[in-house]
Amino acid sequence: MSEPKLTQKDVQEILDLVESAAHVVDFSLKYGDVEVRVSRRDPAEGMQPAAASAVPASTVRPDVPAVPDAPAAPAKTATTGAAKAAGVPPGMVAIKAPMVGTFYRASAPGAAPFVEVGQKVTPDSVVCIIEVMKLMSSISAGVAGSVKEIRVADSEPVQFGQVLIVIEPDA
Amino acid sequence: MSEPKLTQKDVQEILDLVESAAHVVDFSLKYGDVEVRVSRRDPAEGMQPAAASAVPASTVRPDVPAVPDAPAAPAKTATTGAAKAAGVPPGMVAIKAPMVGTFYRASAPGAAPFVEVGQKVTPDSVVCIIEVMKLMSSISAGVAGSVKEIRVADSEPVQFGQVLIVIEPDA
Amino acid sequence: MAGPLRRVLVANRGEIALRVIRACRELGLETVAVHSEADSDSLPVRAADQAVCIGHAPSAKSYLDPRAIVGAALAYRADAIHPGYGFLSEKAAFAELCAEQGITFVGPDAGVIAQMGDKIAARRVAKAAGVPTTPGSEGAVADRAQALKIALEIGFPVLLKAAAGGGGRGMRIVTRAEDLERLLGEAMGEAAVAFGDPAIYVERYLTNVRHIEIQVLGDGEHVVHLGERDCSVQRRNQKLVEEAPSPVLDAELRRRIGESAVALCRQVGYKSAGTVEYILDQNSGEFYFMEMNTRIQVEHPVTEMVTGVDLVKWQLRIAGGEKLSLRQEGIRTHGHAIECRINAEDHEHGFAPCPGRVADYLAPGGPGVRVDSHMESGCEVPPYYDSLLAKVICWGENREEAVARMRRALGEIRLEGVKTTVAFHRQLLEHAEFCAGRCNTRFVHDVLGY
Amino acid sequence: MAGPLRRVLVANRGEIALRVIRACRELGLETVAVHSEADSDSLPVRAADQAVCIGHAPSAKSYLDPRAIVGAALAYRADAIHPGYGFLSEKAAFAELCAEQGITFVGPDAGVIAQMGDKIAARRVAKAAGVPTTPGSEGAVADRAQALKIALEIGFPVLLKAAAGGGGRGMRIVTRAEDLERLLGEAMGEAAVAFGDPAIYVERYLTNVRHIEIQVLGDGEHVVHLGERDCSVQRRNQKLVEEAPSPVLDAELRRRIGESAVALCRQVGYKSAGTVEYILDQNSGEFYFMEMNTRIQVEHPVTEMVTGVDLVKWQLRIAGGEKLSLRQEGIRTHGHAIECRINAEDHEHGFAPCPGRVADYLAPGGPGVRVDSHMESGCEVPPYYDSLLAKVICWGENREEAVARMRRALGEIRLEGVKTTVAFHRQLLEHAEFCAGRCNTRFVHDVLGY
Repeated sequence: MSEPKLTQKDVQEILDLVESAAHVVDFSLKYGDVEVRVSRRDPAEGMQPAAASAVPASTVRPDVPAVPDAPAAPAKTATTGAAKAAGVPPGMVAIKAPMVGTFYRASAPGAAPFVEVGQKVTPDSVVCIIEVMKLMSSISAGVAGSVKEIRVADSEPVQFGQVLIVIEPDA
Repeated sequence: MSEPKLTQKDVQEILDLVESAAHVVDFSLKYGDVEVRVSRRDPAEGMQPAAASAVPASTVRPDVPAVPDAPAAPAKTATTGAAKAAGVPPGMVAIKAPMVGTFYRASAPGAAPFVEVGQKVTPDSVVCIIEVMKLMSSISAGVAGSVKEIRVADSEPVQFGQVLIVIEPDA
Repeated sequence: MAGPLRRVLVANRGEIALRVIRACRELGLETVAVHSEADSDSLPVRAADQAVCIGHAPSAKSYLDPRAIVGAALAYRADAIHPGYGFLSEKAAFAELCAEQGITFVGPDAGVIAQMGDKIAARRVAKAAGVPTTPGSEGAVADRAQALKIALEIGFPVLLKAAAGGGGRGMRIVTRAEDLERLLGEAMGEAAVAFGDPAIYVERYLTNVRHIEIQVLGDGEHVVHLGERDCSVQRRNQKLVEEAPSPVLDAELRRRIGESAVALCRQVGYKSAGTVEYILDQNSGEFYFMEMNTRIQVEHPVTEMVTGVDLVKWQLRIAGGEKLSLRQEGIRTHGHAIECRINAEDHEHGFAPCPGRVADYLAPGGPGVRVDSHMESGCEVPPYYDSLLAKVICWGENREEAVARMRRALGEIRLEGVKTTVAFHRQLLEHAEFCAGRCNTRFVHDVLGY
Repeated sequence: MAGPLRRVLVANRGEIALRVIRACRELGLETVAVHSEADSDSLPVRAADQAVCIGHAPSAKSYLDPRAIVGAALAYRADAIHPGYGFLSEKAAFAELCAEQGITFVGPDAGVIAQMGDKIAARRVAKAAGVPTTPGSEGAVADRAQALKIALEIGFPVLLKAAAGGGGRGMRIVTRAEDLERLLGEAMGEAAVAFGDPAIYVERYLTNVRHIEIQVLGDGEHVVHLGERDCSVQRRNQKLVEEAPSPVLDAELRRRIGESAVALCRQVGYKSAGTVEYILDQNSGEFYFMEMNTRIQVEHPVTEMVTGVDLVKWQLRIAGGEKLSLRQEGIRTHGHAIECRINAEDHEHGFAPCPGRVADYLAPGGPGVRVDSHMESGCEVPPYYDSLLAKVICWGENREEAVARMRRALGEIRLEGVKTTVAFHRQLLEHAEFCAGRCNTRFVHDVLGY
């Protein structure tokens, strides 16, 4: 019963450690058949997509804290935020909700969506809005590339850390 | 949690199967790092000690059913009868209680014990008595050899299957 | 054997063994759990102060072996044996053997067990106590002619029942006079094989009945009742759900049934906990004595939850010579309680037993929920014994709250690795007829289709 | 917001989140569990109809973030928020924000929370309602001279207390006049840092006191009380064991305290469940208002077990606009209940928190045992939150039976992998003074030496 397993919380703690250690740029850990690799750069230097990794660095507006992904923990059910964040193919960058709220694809009802699948984006491109109590936060791509997937329908609620949009970064 | 393990119950079932199949004389099963080997003969032909085995055939009076040993199951505590039955060195024959009751080393209070450690015994030698409700059942060695250990003190209660005496069989 | 108890041997397994150990612990009594080889690594065995293996897995070689059990009590110096339910709990010879060997049997005297275990004798006691019995023969019928005479008096359909019987064996429903001879022959043959006694009696066959039973406690002098349990949700005479109070009794009927049970027990100087079982004919509103169980019952927690009285502790106290301090006027019931029996059974395939390993167990909790269970993660459900895994008992201020709580609790229980009757119970608890408190003993068969 | 509730957001974690979800389920209400990343794989998250992650593990980024919680309620269309205890449950601004956003806050109005959250204001309300308060200053003392004047009036020792405070911060005991100036300065400084408010008041310091609290329910019009809880077993103002009824109240004192709590609540038109806390001076037999908690409390199950009233369901019903159907004369207590808080703490090392993984969990069961816990085998106890793992609540027909049952239950509980306070409780339950019902709030320190 007490045989050690790497849980989501362990991964989270490792990531917190990595995040808090300013000098760490690349980190990898192999444990049983779970491999965790994290690459990051100083935000001041601009975002850079992570290399193919089980845990890509989050890509959100520089003014909101990153929401690190975790490999699917040996969770008993898959209804939680972290589980929803899983399943981003290697090489892709996930844009995750920096807060709980309502997801909007356009600036106003009836307006054209900020992005469509296939569309090219630059790091500054606004890709969606999250509304909390009438306050709109626009979310930027944070990376240059093209929109691979839009995972949430317009006006749907999103939880913290949920993958909203997947970007294929430019090579 | 649900990974299969060989339990005491499984072993018991296997042994029951072996016991009920009259034509089986030797049986062995290897499962992970647990190995079970059982040798038996028709009681009519007389008892024959099992070969070095994790599960030696029980050696009790022919008129009481055998009490097969089981390798220590992944039990949570070691207070049970089967656990007490464990720990008989390879090559030794355990004489086990065929019933719950009170163990006596002699035929009457003050009489000489049936056997002492080091004493030679034949299959017919009475080695102890178990009393249940004033009814005395004398237990025979069932094997030729010498008494290696006497595990229960005189007048102590014994449970079904508990190892009473260990015999080192003659080569 | 008089005097307070010190060390109690628990001659049972599963949840009821744990229940008895818990009661002993609360009373400061030492416990010896006897067990078969199949139960060596079970929760009650580990919960007891001492565990003693008494034989092989099959019940006949362990839990049903009186000599092994009394022998263990003597060798391990227990001064009392609690038999639980089932196994040897209603074997007069076992209670007799305990008495012979100077061991206190936690239950009534062997004579009372024998008397109540014989259906015809029990009916005679009931009649003598003024307790209504189903119209039918005084005792076993001598022959076809007598059976026919009685059947014509009470009117068809009639029920033929084995005097020594139980569980439906030796039982026949006769709807027409011309079938009587053949069915009587069949019933006698079956009874002879099953119980070693071909005696058959005849009674009126009632169709729209509820099973109502009265919990009693007696100390040999005083007798009180603790209200009724309604056990009408049955399948093939196996109770599945029990509740208290019954949704169909009014105060007057409740008083009359309760008093009749007390009268019956006074008639025999009843000592210990017992249950007087009745059928309530919903068509006529009449109730009839069916039988008396001279032991603790599976469904006893239902009564404990509405009265606050610990029945098993009272059994032990009475066995130790204590007098009942409860008086009838001091016993109040509060709220409503329901019990669901969670069995390792596949209800979609004829409730076939499904032994196996319980990979993960988590009991429901929170307000108003009691769980009596010997389950734990990783435990084995052996194939040798009955399939009861857990009893979930829910209390509510009223029946509606108790039912809502039970639905909630059954949504929480985790019993992975074996098939269980949880899904059956959830279906039952959603059924409008059950929720309305309307069902008879044929409900599970006729309405739910099992 | 009026009208019955439909979907309730549970703004808490651990056992109380599960408790609220259970109540919602029994009432047929949908549930949304909000959680931090540390609790993604927790039992309440899986028990809810829907789970929403609202932020990082530290409470400030999740459970204490009003915008995240109200935002989640709006996005996921919950019409009410149940705050549990701790976190935002007594933050008037949070209740206010809920109201602004059209979400029903399950608790009293923001104004009442604010009033009762200010100790000086609360004392004024108590006095206005005729509820005795500890002799001391009317409100905050202006300076040393005023403090000294009051101290000399009521007599040393006196207690200096932060008006905005709690948990012992900004608190000083002054035994001599010459220490007053220095300790007042210290207390004000500490209060300013801890609560942003240096206001200090002075009251008589009582040494041989019990902590008695009255559970109330109000619907804004009617108020009833559900008797007292005795929470005298504390360590550094942290309750460890609670029970009902108190072993030291007689019927007259019980009536007077209960009526005073109702008077206080009527004074403010109290709505929802609440608790009025008192100290009972065992030397004089006088009781004094201490504070009011405007939320459900950790120890509420003790009251539920002796009254049968589900307090959390009543909170939800009242929040949905239902009127209290309970009347004071209809509330009866039956028997005795005790709660032990099982924390992940090392009681041998200053009750230091011991987060970790619970390898194997098995709840105690059987008669009279209630367990409120979010534990399950393999679950994590994160280091970010309080260390409460489980509440074991035992009921008995009397205190002796409840204590015996608690000993039995604590012998059964299995919580492997983390250090817990089970051993502490077992020690306490064997102590003759505790068993005799004799202890004051210094018992754990002075007698047990913790």
